[in-house]
Amino acid sequence: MALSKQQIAQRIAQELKDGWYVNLGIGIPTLVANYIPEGVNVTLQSENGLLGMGPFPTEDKVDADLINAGKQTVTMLPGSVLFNSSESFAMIRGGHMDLTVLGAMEIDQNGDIANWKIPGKMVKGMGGAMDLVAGTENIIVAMTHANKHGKSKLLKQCSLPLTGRACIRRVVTDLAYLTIENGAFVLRELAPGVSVKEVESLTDGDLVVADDVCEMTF
Amino acid sequence: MALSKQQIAQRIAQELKDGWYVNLGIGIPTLVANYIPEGVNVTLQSENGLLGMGPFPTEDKVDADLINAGKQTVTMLPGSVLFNSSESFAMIRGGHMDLTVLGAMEIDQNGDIANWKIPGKMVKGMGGAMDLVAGTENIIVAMTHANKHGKSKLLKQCSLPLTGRACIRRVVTDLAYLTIENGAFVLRELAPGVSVKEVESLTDGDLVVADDVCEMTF
Amino acid sequence: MSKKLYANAREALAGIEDNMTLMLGGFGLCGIPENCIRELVRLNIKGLICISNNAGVDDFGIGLMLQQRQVVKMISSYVGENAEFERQMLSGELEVELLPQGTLAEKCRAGGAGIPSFFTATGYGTEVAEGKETREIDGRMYVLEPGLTADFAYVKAWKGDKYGNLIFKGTARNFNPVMAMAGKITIAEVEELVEPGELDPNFIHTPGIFVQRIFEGVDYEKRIEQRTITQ
Amino acid sequence: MSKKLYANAREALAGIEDNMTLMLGGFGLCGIPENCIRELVRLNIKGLICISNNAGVDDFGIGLMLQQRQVVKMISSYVGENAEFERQMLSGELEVELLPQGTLAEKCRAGGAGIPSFFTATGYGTEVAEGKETREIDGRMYVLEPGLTADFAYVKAWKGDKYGNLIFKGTARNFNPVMAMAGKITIAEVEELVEPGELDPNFIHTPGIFVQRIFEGVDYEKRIEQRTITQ
Repeated sequence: MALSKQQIAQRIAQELKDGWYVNLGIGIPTLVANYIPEGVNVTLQSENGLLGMGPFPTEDKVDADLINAGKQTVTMLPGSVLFNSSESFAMIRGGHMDLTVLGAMEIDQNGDIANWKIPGKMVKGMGGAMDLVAGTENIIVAMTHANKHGKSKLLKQCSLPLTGRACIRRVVTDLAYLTIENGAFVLRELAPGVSVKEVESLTDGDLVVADDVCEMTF
Repeated sequence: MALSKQQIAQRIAQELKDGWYVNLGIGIPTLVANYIPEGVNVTLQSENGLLGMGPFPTEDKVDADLINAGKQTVTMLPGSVLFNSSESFAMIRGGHMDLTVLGAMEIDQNGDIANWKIPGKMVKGMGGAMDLVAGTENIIVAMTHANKHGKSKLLKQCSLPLTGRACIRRVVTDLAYLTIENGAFVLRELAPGVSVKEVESLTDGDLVVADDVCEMTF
Repeated sequence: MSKKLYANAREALAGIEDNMTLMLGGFGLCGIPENCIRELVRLNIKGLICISNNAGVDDFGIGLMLQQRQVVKMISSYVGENAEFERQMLSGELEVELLPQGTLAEKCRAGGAGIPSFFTATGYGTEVAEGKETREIDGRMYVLEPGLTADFAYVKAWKGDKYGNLIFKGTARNFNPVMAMAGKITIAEVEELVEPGELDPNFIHTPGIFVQRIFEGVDYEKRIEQRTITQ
Repeated sequence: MSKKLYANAREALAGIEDNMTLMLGGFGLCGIPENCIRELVRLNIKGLICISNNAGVDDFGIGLMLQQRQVVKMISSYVGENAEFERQMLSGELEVELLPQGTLAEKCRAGGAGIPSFFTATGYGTEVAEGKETREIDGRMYVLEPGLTADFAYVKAWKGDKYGNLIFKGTARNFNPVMAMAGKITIAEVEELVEPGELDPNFIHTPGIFVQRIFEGVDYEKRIEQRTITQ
């Protein structure tokens, strides 16, 4: 059975390592914060200028001057740091983040990603996404395997305007955990109850099934 | 009679305007701070990271963590600001300083300046001088008209390695106040008791005597 | 230096003219110069190029200026949450230049720091790089981005003194300090004007040299876009 | 993240090897990483390229490393006040690359911020521009300067916590924050180690993300080069 959004986030959370600095995009990536494993301390960055993001505030602690990159009210934790936008992206562009998790409309077997623009539709902008994919070595894409019309989002080549080129190495979808290696998607883990065939049928790009492909554990 | 170092500084101080941000180099320029006119408030920048430099400390206020660009112990004033080296030179390079006063070994009628290196001698380095002459629109050079061998320091073309090109517009020497315009030195003011002839004889570069040349007043 | 101090937005905004380029601090509605925007709306200056990470919402922030069609071009990284903006953009009344958020921030800083252009990997291989110089450096491709300056930069700080020294609060800092650097004339509105010396010199975010005018703002609304609560 | 915390310089400097490139914070002797330098001298690592605004004095700071001929190249803006330095430089034992102070600072920041190179007017038409790309932009000539990084950056802060968050004091800040950004491994020595949360998040100079190791230093000498007094 396909994973829920929560389960996608839960699977990604398993990749977190103690001490990492992590930027979580809007949508499924945000949910990753709810599944950080016991004993693993990660510091969440919000690119509008906060390192060490805490949970949403209680009613009495809401502060209009303290929001995250999704414009949601948040809190700080002991050890948090505030900074300006150029300092924030110095961290990102300079390769100091250990992991970026973000959503995508399309990715392809060359590691390209498209997640900001659909021609003919209202464009809201790329925000910090282009900086994050260009600046972070370690990126995990969180998305559904197919779009709402049932078409694959794992392509030979992205059709939408790109956010970044040759930057994606890992993706967790509702069906599987895949890596991108040597110009192909490599199927590493299957969601419980999902078959290799199902993944193959919904993957438009070249797919290699790893010898040790296995079922995800939670 | 030729001006003393103090008098050169005093003449330069007359050019200061209320509200200006000023960087004073080592040597004669430093003395300018002693002659700031009544009612004129200027903020002194020290490029190692201080805006709003105060006087030298009394014995009990000496702080090893508070020095100026000449590595002298200094103090702060109400409204002072501390910052790092890249922020400091963002101010300078970005053209935010109103005036730089610095010494020179040579200047020429094209506005070039040389003040950091004598070939064959030990080179200490340019420090912040190249940044200051490139970044400040308004520069006053403070120096003696001739070197200790009696040779002019106001040249047709600098012979020493340059600090900056086409950046100097004004110079106050022990003999005169001159501007640099259209490829020539323009004699504007004479030190008390100094003749046009004396300035001419010690100026190697092309010299134009301004119609309204006058004696300096203090 | 006391000449930096102005009584209010009306006095501080003197000199603004049609067709100027403005920078406006803020991220979403957080840390925006509310008083300056209110005055820009009142003055109804037209033909403005606005550099701001976002474009406000329909009835607040830069959205108020869009309603009056004061803006001909926005340079931003994200412009959602604004129906009037969308209408003007799709109809071609409003030109929009979208830039990656970090590139936008760095372009402002560069403009303020006297750096005419810099290379960044961000946006290489995307629409953002179209028409721009690209170059391989140590095996990686980069895009050359020019610095940005503005005729006026409007920033909002928490506290400030008459020398123009500023401190910001929380994530309301965002683009304000880099835009303060990049304004030919930078106007700072502060929630609280304090005496020189009250701000610790070791902890000032924007040194006064970058600020030409300052005033104490009034009636801050500080609207929240996404009020998210832990029960 | 607790793994950032080390007991002393000896433990924190693990991994340093001959022929590495190092950055060392400080301006003159103000804000230099005294404990790290002492340990580098004890280890007697050789063949080092040192990026530091100055080179210490004969018997303190980087001067101690020069005495042992540990340094093959200095990248600095000003290297006076050091007779042994002068001797090695004139004899050709020591290579020296002199850069304008602001260019040096910006090159460190650029290296840390992922900017491979930037244009600056500083040094155009001088020896500093020799062999470098130059370009006219809007009627003015500029020099292209690459960013700098280092295998290790050693910085000295006033206070810090186990996450690596740092604050500096007075003008001892200088190059330390930009070098902290540019080190592949940045080691911070602090006068006082404090608990997380003790440093106000709004007033931290160097966010911990830039610092990989931190320790509380001992026996700070804080030598003064020019003790100038008002009677």
